[in-house]
Amino acid sequence: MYTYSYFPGCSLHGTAKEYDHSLRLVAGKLGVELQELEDWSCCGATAAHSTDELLALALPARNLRLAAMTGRPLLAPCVMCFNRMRVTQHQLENPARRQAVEAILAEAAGRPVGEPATAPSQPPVEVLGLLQAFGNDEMLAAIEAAVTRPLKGLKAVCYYGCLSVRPPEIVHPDSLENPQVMDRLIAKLGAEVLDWPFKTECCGGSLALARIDIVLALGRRLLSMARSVGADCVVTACPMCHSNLDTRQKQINAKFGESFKLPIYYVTELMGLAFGYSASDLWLNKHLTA
Amino acid sequence: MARIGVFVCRCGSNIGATVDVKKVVEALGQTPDVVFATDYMFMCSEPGQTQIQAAIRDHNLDRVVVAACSPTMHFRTFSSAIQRAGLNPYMLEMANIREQCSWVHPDKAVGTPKATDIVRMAAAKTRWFEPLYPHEIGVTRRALVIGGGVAGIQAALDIANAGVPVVLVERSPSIGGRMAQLDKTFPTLDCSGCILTPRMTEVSQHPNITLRTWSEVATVRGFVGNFEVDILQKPRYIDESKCTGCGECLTRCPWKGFPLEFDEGLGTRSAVYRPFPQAVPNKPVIDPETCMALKSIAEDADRRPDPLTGAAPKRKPKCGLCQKTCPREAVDFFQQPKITTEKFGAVVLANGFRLFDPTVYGEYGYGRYPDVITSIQMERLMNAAGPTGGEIRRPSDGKHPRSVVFLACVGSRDEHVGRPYCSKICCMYTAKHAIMLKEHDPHVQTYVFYMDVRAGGKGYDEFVRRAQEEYGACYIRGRVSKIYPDGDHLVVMGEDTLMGMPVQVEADMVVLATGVQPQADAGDMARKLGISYDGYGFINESHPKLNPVESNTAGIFVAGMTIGPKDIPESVSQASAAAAKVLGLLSQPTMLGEAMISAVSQARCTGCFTCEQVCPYNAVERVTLRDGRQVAQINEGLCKGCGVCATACPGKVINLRGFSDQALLAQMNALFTLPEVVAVD
Amino acid sequence: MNFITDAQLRGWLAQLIAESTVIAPRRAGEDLLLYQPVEDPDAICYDFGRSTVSPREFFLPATEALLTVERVRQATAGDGATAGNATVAGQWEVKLTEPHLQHDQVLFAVRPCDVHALTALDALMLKEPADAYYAERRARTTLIGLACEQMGSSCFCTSLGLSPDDGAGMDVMLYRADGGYILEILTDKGRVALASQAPVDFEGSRPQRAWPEAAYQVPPRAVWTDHFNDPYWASLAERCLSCKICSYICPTCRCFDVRDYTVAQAAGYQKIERLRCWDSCMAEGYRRIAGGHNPRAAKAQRLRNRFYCKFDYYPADFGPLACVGCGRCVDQCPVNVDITEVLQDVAAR
Amino acid sequence: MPDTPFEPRIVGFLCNWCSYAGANLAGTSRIRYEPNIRIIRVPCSGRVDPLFVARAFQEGADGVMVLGCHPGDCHYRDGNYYARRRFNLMHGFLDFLGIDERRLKIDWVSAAEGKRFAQVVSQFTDQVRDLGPATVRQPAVLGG
Amino acid sequence: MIEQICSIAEQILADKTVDVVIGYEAGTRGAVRPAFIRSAAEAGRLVWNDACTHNLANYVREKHVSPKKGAPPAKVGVILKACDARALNVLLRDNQAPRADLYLIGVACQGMRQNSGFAGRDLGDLELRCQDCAERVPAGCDVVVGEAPAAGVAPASAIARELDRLAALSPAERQAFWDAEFARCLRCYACRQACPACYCVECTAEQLEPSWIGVAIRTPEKRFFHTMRAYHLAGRCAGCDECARVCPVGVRLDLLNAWFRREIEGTYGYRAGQDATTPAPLASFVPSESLDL
Repeated sequence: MYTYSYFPGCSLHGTAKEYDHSLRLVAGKLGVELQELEDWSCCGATAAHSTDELLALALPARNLRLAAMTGRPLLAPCVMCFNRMRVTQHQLENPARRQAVEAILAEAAGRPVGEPATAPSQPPVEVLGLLQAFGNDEMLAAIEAAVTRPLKGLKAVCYYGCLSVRPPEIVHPDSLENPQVMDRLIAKLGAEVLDWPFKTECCGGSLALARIDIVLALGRRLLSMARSVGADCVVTACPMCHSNLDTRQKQINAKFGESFKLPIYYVTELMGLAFGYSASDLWLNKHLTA
Repeated sequence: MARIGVFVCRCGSNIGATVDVKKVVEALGQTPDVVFATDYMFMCSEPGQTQIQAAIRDHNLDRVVVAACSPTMHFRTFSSAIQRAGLNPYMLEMANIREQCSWVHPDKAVGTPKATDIVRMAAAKTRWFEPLYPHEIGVTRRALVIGGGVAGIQAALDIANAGVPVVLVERSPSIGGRMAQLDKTFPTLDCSGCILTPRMTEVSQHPNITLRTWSEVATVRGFVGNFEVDILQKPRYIDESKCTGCGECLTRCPWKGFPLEFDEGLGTRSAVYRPFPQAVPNKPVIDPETCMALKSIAEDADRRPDPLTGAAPKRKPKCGLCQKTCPREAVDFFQQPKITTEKFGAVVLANGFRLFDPTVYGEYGYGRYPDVITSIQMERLMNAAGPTGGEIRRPSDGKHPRSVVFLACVGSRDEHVGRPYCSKICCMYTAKHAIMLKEHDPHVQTYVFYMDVRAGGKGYDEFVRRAQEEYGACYIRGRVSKIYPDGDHLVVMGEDTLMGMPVQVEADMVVLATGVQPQADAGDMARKLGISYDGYGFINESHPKLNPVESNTAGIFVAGMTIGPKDIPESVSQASAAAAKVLGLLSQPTMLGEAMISAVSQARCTGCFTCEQVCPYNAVERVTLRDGRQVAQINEGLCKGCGVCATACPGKVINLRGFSDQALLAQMNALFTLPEVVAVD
Repeated sequence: MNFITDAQLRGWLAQLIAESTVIAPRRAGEDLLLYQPVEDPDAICYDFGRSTVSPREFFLPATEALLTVERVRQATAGDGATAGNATVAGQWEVKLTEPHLQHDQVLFAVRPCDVHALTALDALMLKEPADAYYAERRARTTLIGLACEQMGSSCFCTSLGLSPDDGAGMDVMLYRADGGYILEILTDKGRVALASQAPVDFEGSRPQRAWPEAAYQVPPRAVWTDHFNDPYWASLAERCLSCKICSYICPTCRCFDVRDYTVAQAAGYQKIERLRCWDSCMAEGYRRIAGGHNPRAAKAQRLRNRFYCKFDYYPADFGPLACVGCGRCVDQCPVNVDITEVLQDVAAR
Repeated sequence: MPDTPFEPRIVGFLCNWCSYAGANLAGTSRIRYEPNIRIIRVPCSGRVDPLFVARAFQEGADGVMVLGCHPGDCHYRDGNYYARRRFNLMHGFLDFLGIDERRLKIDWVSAAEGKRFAQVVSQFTDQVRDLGPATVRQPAVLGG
Repeated sequence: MIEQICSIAEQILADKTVDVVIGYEAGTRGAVRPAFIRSAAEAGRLVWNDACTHNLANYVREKHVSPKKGAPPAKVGVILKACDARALNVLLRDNQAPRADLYLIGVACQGMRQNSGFAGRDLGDLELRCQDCAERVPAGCDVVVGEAPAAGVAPASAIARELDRLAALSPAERQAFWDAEFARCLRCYACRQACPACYCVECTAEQLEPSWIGVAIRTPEKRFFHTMRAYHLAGRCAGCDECARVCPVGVRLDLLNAWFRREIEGTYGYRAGQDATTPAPLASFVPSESLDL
C-alpha cells in the first residue's frame, strides 16, 4: 500500500516502546511498509529547540536530508519529531537560514561548505505524522476492514495535544480547535468517541521534569474533564502527552485526593486491539495506569 | 512655436526643503519653447494663482506647467485658474514633484535633477496639447438608491422630499436593514424600531419613491446623468398589488419551524412568511426552498403550465393551503423573476454590511455550544418583538442566564482573520447589552473581555462608564483563549492583562461582539457600478477627506457601512450628504462631459473595428462615410477615456485627447534627449 | 596598358584601405552581393555578376544630414537673466554645420553600367546649380572599374548602346586575365591612386569580347508620349505592389525627401538635423501635396511614371536615358514587372 | 563624462487610478525608494502601447516599468486585462530582439499599496542596476 | 488540376459570378506572376505549379479599401493556398473585404519552392513555410481543387528550429543578430506592401501625427519599424511569409512574425486566420489568465 521511511525518534525506542511496537504490528497488518531511516539522529525536540535555534534546525535538517535521499515520504509517529521536521522545513525556506544550516551540515558531513546538502532540484521530503499517515479516507477504509474485534462499548476521548495541531500554518490540522482525524479513526475501531473540549489543551509538555506542580495541575484538569464526559480512556498519538497523563496519574491522585484510573492509549494500541492482537502483544503492561 | 510657462511650487518646505527649486526654474527657463519660468511659496494660494494669470497675460503664454503636487490634488484648481486667464483649461500639465519626488527623496542632490526631469517632461508633453471642449450631456432627473437600510431610507427620503423621483431597491423582502433588528440604540437607549418604522412607512407612502423590495440590481450601463439599470424582481409568489397583508396565509401555512433569517436563527417561520411584524411592505413572501407547493411544482412538470402552449397545468400543486385561504387570491405559484430597465441620473449605493462569522474562532466554540451567541442574536433576544418576546432566555435550555460574558473584538483588530481594522460599534453596543441585561434582570452579572474601549462620540464614553459603574459590568482587559462547556455552564478562559494573570469565568451565556465586514458580494456590486473598493471590499471614496460620499465614478455616491464601519448617526448623515450631492447633480438639465476622451481620425480609419471589440463601454459606433467606407466613431457620452482603443488601433488613428501618442512620446523623449549633451562651444 | 598581379593588387588595395574608404563588393548572404566599405582586401568578392543594390548610395546616401542646426541659449545673456525670481527666456545663438566626407572614397570593382548610371546622374546633379553634396562625393571618389566577363540573364545594357566592358567614366579599369588583371589608367585621379604602385607595363590590348546584339529597342520619345493614356499601364499595374524595390536598387533613381528633426535637446540647447532620405515615385505618399491632394494616387499612374521618367522625361530634360540596362529591377521585382517586357510592349502597341 | 557609478534610467508607465495613486500614497507616507524612475501618468495600463516601451529602450532606457490596477480592479473594467496580454507578448518579443527581459517589469499596484509600490520600484531598480547599461541604445530620429 | 482551375474561372466569369479572377500566369524569364483574368476567354492564361507562391489575398483588399464613389465593389474570384486562405480570414474578420463579393477558389498545395515569382532564378527547395506547413488544404473556400497529399506531410519546423537557435543565444547575441539584419534593410517597405494584413490607410511608419518614426533610413529607425510592424501583425499574420520572400536584401522577417505566431498559439491557443470570426488575441482576454513573465 504505502512505504515510508520510518523515524522512531528517541521516545519510540525508549519510554514509548509500546507505541513503536504496536505501530509496527498494525502497519504490517495494513500493508504499510516501514523502513527505519538509516543512521537517524535526534530530532532536536525540547532540549535543543529551547536552547539553540540553529542546532534546533540542523538536527532535523540532517534527518530530512537522509530521508530525502531515500526518496520516500517520512513517517514520524512521535508528534514532537513530526513537529520539529515540519517546522524545520518551513524555517529553511528562508535562504539565509538555509545557508547557515547547510554550512553546519556540510561541516558535520565533512563536505565543503556551500555545496547544497540536497540537490536543489530535489523536492522536499513529505513529512507525515501518525494521524496524517493513517487518517486519510483510504487508510480509514483499510482500518475498518482490518477490524476483527470491534471495541464495542469502549468510550474514548481523543487527545491531540498541542504539537499535532500547532502551528496550524505549518502542520495544517483539519481544525485547530476541534480536530476530527483521530476521532474518525478511533470510531472506525468500533469504539464510542466522545466529544470533549480539551482535545488540544496543554499537558504540561516539556515542563514534565522542570515544573511537576504545573504538569500535575494540567493533567488533573484533563483527566477530570475526560472523566466528566464519561470517558473510559484517553487516546493520544504523542509520547509526551502519554507520559504526562499516564505516568503522573498516581501523583495526581495523591496530590489532589483524586482517584483517577484512566488508561491512556496510543492510537496504534487501540488499533492493535481492534485488529485482534492481544494486550500483551502490545506491551500494554508498559503502561503505569491500566 | 509653443509659448510655455513653468511655475514651480515650493509648497512651503514640502518641496523647497529637498528640491533646489531655483535650479529647477533656471533649467526650465533654458528649455526650448519655455518662455517663462518662476517659483513661488504656495502656487495654489490666491497670490500664486494670480501670479500665473499675470504671467499668462504678460508673456502671452499658451501652455502652462505647474510643478507642484499630484494632479489628483490640484489639477482642477490650476486649470480653472488658467481658464480665468483666458486659456483653455486643458492647456495645463501638472508635474508631480511633491508626492513623487520631494517627499520620497530627502537628498537635494537627488531630488533636484529628478524634479527637473519631471518638469521638463511635462513641458515637452504640453507642446502637443490642444484646446479641449467637453460636450454637454443631458441629465435624467431620477435617482436610484441601492439598499433599504437606514442609510438608504434616509437618502431616498431626502432626495424625494426635494421633489426628485427615487427608486429604492432592497434585496430582502422588507426595508429596514440591520437597524430594524436592533432593540435599543446607544447611547440614548431609545427604541430602534420606534424611531425607524415611521421612516419606513414614510418611504412606502412617499409619492416620489418607488419601493422595489425583494429586488436586486442586475446590471448598470451608461454614465453620469444617464445610467441605465436593469433591476431584477425576484418572485414573491404573492401578487403585491392584490395582497393586503392580512396575514391569513401565515396562520394557515402548515410548513413551520424553519429558522427565521431576521431572528438570526433564534426564531422560526413558516414557508410563507413575513420577515417581521413591522415589515415594509407588509406583505409575505413564499420561500421556494421550504414551500411544499413550490417544491412540488419545481419537481413535477405536470404541475407547471406548458412552456410552449402556456396551457394550464395537468395537476394541481401539493398543499396550496395559503392559496385556498387568501381572500384576495394574491398567491401566485407561477410568478417568474422579472427584469425591468430604468434610467437614472445618479445612484446612491448604501448596500450596508455583514457581520463577521465567528466560527473561524474555533476556541470560542460558536456553533458547537448553543449558549455561545453573537451580539446581533442578543439584540433579537432582547427585542420585545423577538423570538423570546424580549425575555432573555439562553438557547440551550431557555434558562435565564445569571452570568453573561461578552467578548469584544471578535473579527476586529485581528490580522489572523484578515480583519485588522476596528469595527467601531462593538464597544458601544456591548456596553449597551451590559446595561440592558441588567435592566432586564438585576441579578445578572456581566463580564466584558475587551482590548481597548473605543468610545469616541457624543455621550459615548459616559455611556460605557455607566455600564461599569451603575450597572456593574465587570470589564476585563484581555483576550479569551478558550471557551468550553462544563456541566450546564460554560467556562471562559482568558487573560487579565492588567492583573497580568489568567482568569476563568463561569458563564451561563457568552456573547461574541462580532465585527463589521463588507457584504459578501460587495466586490461584484462595485464592479457592476464600475467603482473601486479596497482589499476588504469597502468602497473607496474619491477622496477620504474632501469627497467622503463620492465614489471615483461620477454620478455614483456612497453612504453608510458600505464605505467602512460606522454607527447609525454617521450613516444617516452620510446618507443626507449623498442625497445633497445627488440633488446638486440633478439640479441642472445638462452637464459637461469628459473632455479627455478618444477621437477617431476617420480619414485614416480602416474600419477593422478592433476598437469596438476592446471598448469596455460600447462607446464605438459604426458610421458610413460618403465614399462608402464604414469607419469608427466614438460616442462622447459613453467614452470614459481609458485609451484602450487608442492602443489597440492597428493603424493608430485613434487619439486619446490629452494623452495622445504624440504627447506621451514627447514626454518620454524629453527624458532621453536630456543628458546627451554636456556643453557646446 | 599595364598588368597587375593578384598579389600586387592585394598590396595596392591594402594601401588604398589605409589611405581612404574603400568600397568594394562583398557577399552578404547567398545571392546577396552588396558594395560595402572593406577593411580587408580578402573580404572582396570578385566573382559576381552585379551587386544586388547599386552603389549609388555612396553618392546619394540613403540618409544624409544636409545641415545641422544647433540652438544654444546664452544662459548669462542680459535678457535671459532672471527678473525677480522669474526666468524669462532670452536669445538663442544659432550655429549651422554642413557635413563633409570624412575620407576620400575608392569605389572598387564597380561595373560599367553603374558608372554609366553615375554619368547619367551627373547630368542632373552636377548641372548648375550643382548638388554640393553629390558633387563632393563624386569629386572625392576614385572609380576602379571591373569589366564584366559575361552578361547576366537580365542584363540589357547592350540594348541601350552600352557595353559590359566599357571603361568610360572610370578612373581605372580592370580586366580579368591569368594571374592578375590588365589595368587601364584612364584619368589623373586614377594615376594618383596608383602612384605608389609600379604595375608592369603590358604590351597588347585589353581582351576583346563579342557581346550579344541589342535584344530590345527603346521606343523613341514620341511613342511614349502617344501611349501616355494607354490602358496598358492600368493592366500592367494590377499586380504591382507599389513597393519601392525597383527604385531603391536602381542605379539611376535619385528621388529624395527632406525633413527637419530635433535630434537632441537639453537645458539651453537644441540640435536639429535636416535629413535627406531616399524616396520613390512608387510610394503612394510621394506626390501627395499640402491639403492632401495626390495627383498620382493610383498605382498605375505611379508605375507608369517610373518608365516615363527613365525613357521620356529624363532624356528630355537632361539628355541621357535614366536606365543603363543593369536589369536589377527585372531580377528583384517580386511580381515580375519586367522593364524589358515593358519596352517591347510599348514598342508593339 | 567622469566615470560615476552606473545609475539606470528607468521609465515607469503608471495607471492613474491605482499605481499612480499608489505612488502618491508612497509619497504622502514618506516611504523612500530608489529615485531612478521617471513616471509617465496614463489613464489606464490599457493605454500603454507596448511600442512606447520598445521606443523607450531604443531611446536609451535601461529599464521600463508598466504598473496597473490588479486584475479585476481596473477602473475601466477591462483595461489591465488587455495590458496583461499585450505585455505578456511584448515582454518576450523584446527579449527575442535582444532586450534582456529582466529590463521590463509589469506589475499590479493598487492605490492602497504605497509601501509595495516603493518595494517594487526599488527592487526593479536594483535589478536593472546589476544588469548594467542597456545595449540596445540607438537614439534615433523617430519623429515625434 | 490546372484544367479544373481554368474551367472554374471560365465558368464564374461566364456566369458573371465575378468580374475578375485573380490567379497565376507565366511571366518573363520563367517567372510565375499574379494574373487578373477578366473574361472567360482569357482563363486559359492561368497556370498552377510549385512557383505560385504569391499570396493573392493581398490583391483582394485593394478592391475594397476605397471603392470609387458610388460604384459597387467588384466581385472578385481569387485563387488561394491554405496560408493565403488564412490571411483572407484575417481580412474578413477585420472587415476589410465583404465575403459576399468574393468567390474563393482554394487549391490544395504541395508546397512552393524558393525563388518563386522572380525572373531568371532557378527554383530551390521548398520554401521554409512550406516545409513547416501542416495544413495543405485551404479552409472556408467556395470550392477547393485538388486533395491533400496522401500521407499527411510531417512539418519540418525549419523556422521553429531557427527560433530555438536564437532563443538559445544571449540577449546581446540576439541583438547583434538583428542589428545585422536590420542594417541591410533598405526601408523600401516591400515587406509591408506584400503583406495582406498591412491594410492600414496610412502606415504608422509614415504618419505625420502621431509621428512614430522619422523618414531616416538608418538602423535605429529600421529597427523600430520592424519592431512596430511585427507587433502590429501579432495575431494577424497568418504566415504566408511574403514579406521575407520579397525582401530584396533577405532580412529574416519571417522569424519576427513566426515568433509571435508560436507564442500566441502556445499561450492563447489562437492561430491567425483559423476562422473569420474569432477576435484577435490582442483584442480579447480571459480574466483568469495569468501574466507569466
